Amino acid sequence: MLHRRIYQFFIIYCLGLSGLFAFKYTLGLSDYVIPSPTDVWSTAQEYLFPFSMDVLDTLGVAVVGHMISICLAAVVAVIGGKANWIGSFIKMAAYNIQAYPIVAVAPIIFILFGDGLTSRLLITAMICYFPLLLSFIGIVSQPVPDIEHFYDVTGQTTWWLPLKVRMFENTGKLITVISGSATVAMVGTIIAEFIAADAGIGYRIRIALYQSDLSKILVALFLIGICTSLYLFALEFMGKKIQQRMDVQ
Amino acid sequence: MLHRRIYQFFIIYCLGLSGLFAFKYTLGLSDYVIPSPTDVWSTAQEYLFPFSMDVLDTLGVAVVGHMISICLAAVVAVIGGKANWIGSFIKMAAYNIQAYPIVAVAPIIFILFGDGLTSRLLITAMICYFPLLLSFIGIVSQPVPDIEHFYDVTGQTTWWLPLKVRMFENTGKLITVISGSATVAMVGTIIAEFIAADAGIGYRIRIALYQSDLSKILVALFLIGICTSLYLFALEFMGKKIQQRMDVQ
Amino acid sequence: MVTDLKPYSEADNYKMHIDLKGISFRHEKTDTLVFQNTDYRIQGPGFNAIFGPSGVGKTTLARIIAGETRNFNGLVDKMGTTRILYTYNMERLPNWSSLGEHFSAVSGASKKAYLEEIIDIFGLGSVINARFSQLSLGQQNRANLTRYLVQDFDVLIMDESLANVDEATKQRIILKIKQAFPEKIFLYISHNVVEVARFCKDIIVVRRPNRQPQVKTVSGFDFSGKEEPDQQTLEHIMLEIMNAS
Amino acid sequence: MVTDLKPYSEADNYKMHIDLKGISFRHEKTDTLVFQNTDYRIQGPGFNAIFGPSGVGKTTLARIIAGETRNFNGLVDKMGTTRILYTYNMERLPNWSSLGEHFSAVSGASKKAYLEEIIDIFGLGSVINARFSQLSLGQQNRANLTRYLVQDFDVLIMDESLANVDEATKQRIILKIKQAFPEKIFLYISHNVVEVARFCKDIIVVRRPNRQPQVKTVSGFDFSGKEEPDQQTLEHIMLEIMNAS
Amino acid sequence: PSGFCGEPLTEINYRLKWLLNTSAAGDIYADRGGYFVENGLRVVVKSGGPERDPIKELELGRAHFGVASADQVIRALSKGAKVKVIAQLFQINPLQWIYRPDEITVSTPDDLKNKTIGITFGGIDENIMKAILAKSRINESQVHLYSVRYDFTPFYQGRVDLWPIYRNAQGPIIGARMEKAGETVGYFNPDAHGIHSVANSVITSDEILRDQPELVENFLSALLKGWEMAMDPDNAEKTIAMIHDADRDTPLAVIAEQLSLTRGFIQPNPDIPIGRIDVEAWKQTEQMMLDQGMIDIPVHIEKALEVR
Ligand SMILES: Nc1ncnc2c1ncn2[C@@H]1O[C@H](COP(=O)(O)OP(=O)(O)OP(=O)(O)O)[C@@H](O)[C@H]1O
Ligand SMILES: Nc1ncnc2c1ncn2[C@@H]1O[C@H](COP(=O)(O)OP(=O)(O)OP(=O)(O)O)[C@@H](O)[C@H]1O
Ligand SMILES: [Mg+2]
Ligand SMILES: [Mg+2]
Repeated sequence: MLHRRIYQFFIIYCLGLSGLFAFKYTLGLSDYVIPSPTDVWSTAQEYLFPFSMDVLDTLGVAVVGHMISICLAAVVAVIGGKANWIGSFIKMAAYNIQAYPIVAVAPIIFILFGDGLTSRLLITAMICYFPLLLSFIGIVSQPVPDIEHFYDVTGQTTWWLPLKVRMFENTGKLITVISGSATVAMVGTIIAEFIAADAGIGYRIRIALYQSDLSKILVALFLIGICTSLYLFALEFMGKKIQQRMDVQ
Repeated sequence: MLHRRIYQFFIIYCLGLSGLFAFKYTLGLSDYVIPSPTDVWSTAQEYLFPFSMDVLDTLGVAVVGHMISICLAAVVAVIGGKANWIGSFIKMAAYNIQAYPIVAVAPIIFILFGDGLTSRLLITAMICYFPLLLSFIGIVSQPVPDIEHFYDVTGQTTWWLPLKVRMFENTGKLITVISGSATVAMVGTIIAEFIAADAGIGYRIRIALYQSDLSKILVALFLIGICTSLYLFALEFMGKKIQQRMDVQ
Repeated sequence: MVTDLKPYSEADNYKMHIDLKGISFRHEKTDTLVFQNTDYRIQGPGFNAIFGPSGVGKTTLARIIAGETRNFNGLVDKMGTTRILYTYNMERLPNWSSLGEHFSAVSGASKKAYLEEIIDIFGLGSVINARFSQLSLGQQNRANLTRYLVQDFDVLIMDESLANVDEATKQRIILKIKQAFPEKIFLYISHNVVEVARFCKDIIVVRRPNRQPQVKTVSGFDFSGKEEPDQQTLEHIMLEIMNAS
Repeated sequence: MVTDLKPYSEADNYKMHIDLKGISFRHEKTDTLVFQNTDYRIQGPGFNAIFGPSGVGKTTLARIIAGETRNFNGLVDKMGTTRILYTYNMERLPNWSSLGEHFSAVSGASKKAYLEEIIDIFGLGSVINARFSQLSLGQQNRANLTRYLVQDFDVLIMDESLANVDEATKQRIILKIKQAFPEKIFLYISHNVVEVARFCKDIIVVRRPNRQPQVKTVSGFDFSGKEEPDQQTLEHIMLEIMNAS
Repeated sequence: PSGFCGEPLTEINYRLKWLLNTSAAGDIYADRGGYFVENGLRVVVKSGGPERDPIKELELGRAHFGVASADQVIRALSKGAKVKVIAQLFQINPLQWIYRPDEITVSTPDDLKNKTIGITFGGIDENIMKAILAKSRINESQVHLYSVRYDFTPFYQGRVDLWPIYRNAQGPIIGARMEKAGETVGYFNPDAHGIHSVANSVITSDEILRDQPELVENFLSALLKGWEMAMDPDNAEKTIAMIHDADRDTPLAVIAEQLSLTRGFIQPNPDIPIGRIDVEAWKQTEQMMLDQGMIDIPVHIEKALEVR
């Protein structure tokens, strides 16, 4: 499985790269517009290791941000899934905040939280939590009457129980969404770094962008891809284990 | 309902603004860090109308981008939901592309597609389709055996049928996710404009950032919020109608 | 023994009962008329049946009585029967714990001993550690009913709750219920006329809305494990039920 | 008339049959042993029953025969019975079209006239424009069975497919099926011993895995609408079934 | 001019380095003043940004002319791009560092020691600052370099002492805002300390220059005329109105101030013709980049300069 993930990623990456090179050579573009294979290769040799460190750094933040996002989305979905005023208010707030581009909100975040790890995590979480939230709200607001009926009529329903039932019935979907959102966590972290940090692969990308250095960007994308695939795989693996255990018991 | 949406938004916005002002005055921050209420007010008077036009412009692109995203996500989910190699490959590709921050991919997009509407739409769609994709894949890959059994055993299953069944069984979730992703479409468009356009509210935000003008950003956020709320409301309203019709027939 | 409306005296009003007064109900979306100005009184404790052809409105009636359907016309008047529970055979137990854990979680401490007895009589002992999804259909039926029996209720409506259980087990279960809850009202929905005639006190026969009265009562044998009903009495009751419906 | 294994001659081998040879099955997760080295032959066309207490393994057996459960030990040998359909009472029709539309969509043009007859006999005419979710439980049962009957099959296994239908309707349905498909094999799973004794040709009684043979056959009355069974014969068959299980 | 003889005007794309604002005063003027049309050209002036690279667009044939800074041109040349510089708009690079004279004094590069200095890593300001440090023999460990980004918060909050801004475009806005809050504002100008790094210049591709010299001539003469008119103080009001029309987010008063500052960068003294290519400054820029390892081998920038 892991092995398949990785070689599929290689295929995708190579396809993309070949496409770019094909574009370059059919139009006879200079190395400045699209770098030559040798250029990319030498950049790779030089930067693969330092960039790997940066990607790992980024991954670390992404993992924490991902966890925060999951909790955040769960809490918002639980409150926002309620049919009352507060619920719709929270949902409204959560949706609205999402509509604001992070670049516009970033200055406010920096004013309020400084520009340390907190802000980076916050930005990551803000970007990552929304796809989760959407699915969570979808799941949490759809009743499972055949299971919930008993609790409703016997007065044993707590605020938590319907949520538990609905989440449990949709474990497969939840796992898909949670592990899938790993990629959003990664991209969120990179954007946070792009905006604010002086470390991590997002920061490297920004420099490469200013220097119009597509080779470096390509190397960075390669590493991001591998790293994300690994993280994704790890989560899906865990998800599968959880599901198996739930079925067995 | 619409009325509630709007006043809830007002409350949220005012809360945010008050928080910011409270922060300003307790810490005694000067007007250039956080603008004074009068400053925001006069900026609002001056820019509310022109910015409104820009937001509407943005909304137009967002709506188209949103439609594209929905189609894109549906197609990828349908193919990526298959258990075969191609399916897992497509899913892998879709996930990986998502992991690349748009800022890093944007230069490549501009090289390939120029900087017209195509690129803007593409960026919007790339940002918006993923939350949809995650939910779609979750839904599409979870069988509904009690309905699908008949088609399976009588050999009447087409590739399309299980998808139809699963989507139909999860209409509520789908509508939640599709209407909710309106906000992502909006933010995607704004980011595309931020990077590439000469018009739209994203472009205004870029200028405001360049001029370090938080007042303008606050006015822009206000308009974005209202506009997104309206779009969201429109979609949820349509969704409700669709669901009602489906139940009645 | 067929009566159009079960007669009752003024004094009866102070005993536990459920009065349906002028009930009319129509499914909004399909415009199916199910009840038209129906009156009925369910009287006193006992194991009663709701009987009638498929699609006639038994489930609808049960849900009206239980208060789960509200958009009907007319009045449901309850006396000494405030806690009405409705259970149906499609219900599922959450799959996150075993039957045993689930039963303990939903029943008060005072019902522990009693719970164990039920589990035994219901034949669920061998699957007490299984999850709901690992049960056979009849086991699922029984598991669902079990947890309702350890709740507080005055009236329990069992909508085909034992439809997928074999007859021997079913008899054991019904007799146990009758013995354990002599002071409660049960409304047992079933399509098995033999069973209904044999075990039930009153058989509430529901008929198509164009027939008046729409609900009739036939008295059943009300077998409670002591004297076996003789074949003829049973057949007579069954005939009455058939004629009524 | 109880036989441990239905005896069959060499010639029988060329008629339609399903042979189960040394079937053993155990639910992996719960480790429940359901079948232990079970042999059985289902012979020729006819309306047969699978009978036995709840949880004994009827559904499991049916799914093994239909090929829906594969991880068993032993062999299922089919002769002239390649198309085996299994239907169970929890199945649902998609809710996006009315019953009528759904029936037309899933049945070949050649079955149109026949379909209409079934709908009529099944008493679904009045709800033909309703969606599945708007049906009563028994109506849902019948709607599900209807669409299976208009498929091509050699064997149809009905797992409690009529469990929530009233007896009058059920009789109409069973007699219709027997009359319309004399050359097919039906395996009818039901908990109603009267019904099984009355309508079925062979009653396959499934017993606990510790009893050998695990599957026994009792011959039923096989009523097909002509001569009514007399009470005594029926009672005798029912007794045999009870003794066997 | 052909435009008046009924011939179709060919569409010419002109990609700016940054958004339409006062730094593009002449470009806007040439466009809206009709000078391009007079020369028979239909020019589309397109705003830019870091994600949209005019040099790449030239090569892809999506633009015919563009504005880029020297570091961009040199970097592109080092990677084989075929571009030519046909005019240099800014004679002095408007990139400066803003600071608060009340709190620190920065009159000589030596004063930078122990200060926290904002630079955009990868940007030209990194280049310039490092050149200053190198020239003044200040070790990089003697200053704190701080990575800047879109927003000014770290400077506003006093965590960074000097922050890079475009003096003519951002200065009047941010300076004014700080002054309004009662603070003084100072600017550290690298050019005053001998670092001549070239900013906005007009470029085209080798191919266009070779094959369509008359197009280049027509374009450039119209453009430079636009710049001359825009820089003429007598035309100020008209220029300001035109800029405001393209850049509605900047108030007229601010544009006026920006414009007067811009004049000093475009034409520091009347002897210098607008658009002059300052070969020495280009060479210095190349040397700076070589020294800092931003290019590997010399590109001999003078060869790419079309000095008229
Ligand atoms: N949700 C619904 N919407 C519309 N019509 C409905 C709905 N549910 C039931 N009906 C109709 O109302 C009538 C009564 O249904 P009900 O479920 O009460 O019957 P029932 O007596 O319980 O039948 P069964 O024995 O089959 O369970 C039926 O004709 C059915 O078609
Ligand atoms: N998914 C499962 N996992 C584990 N054990 C199971 C599973 N399904 C059924 N069993 C067990 O296997 C045994 C046989 O089940 P099966 O469903 O075949 O019974 P059945 O004869 O059809 O009963 P019923 O009449 O109640 O439907 C039961 O004891 C049941 O607990
Ligand atoms: Mg019912
Ligand atoms: Mg079964």
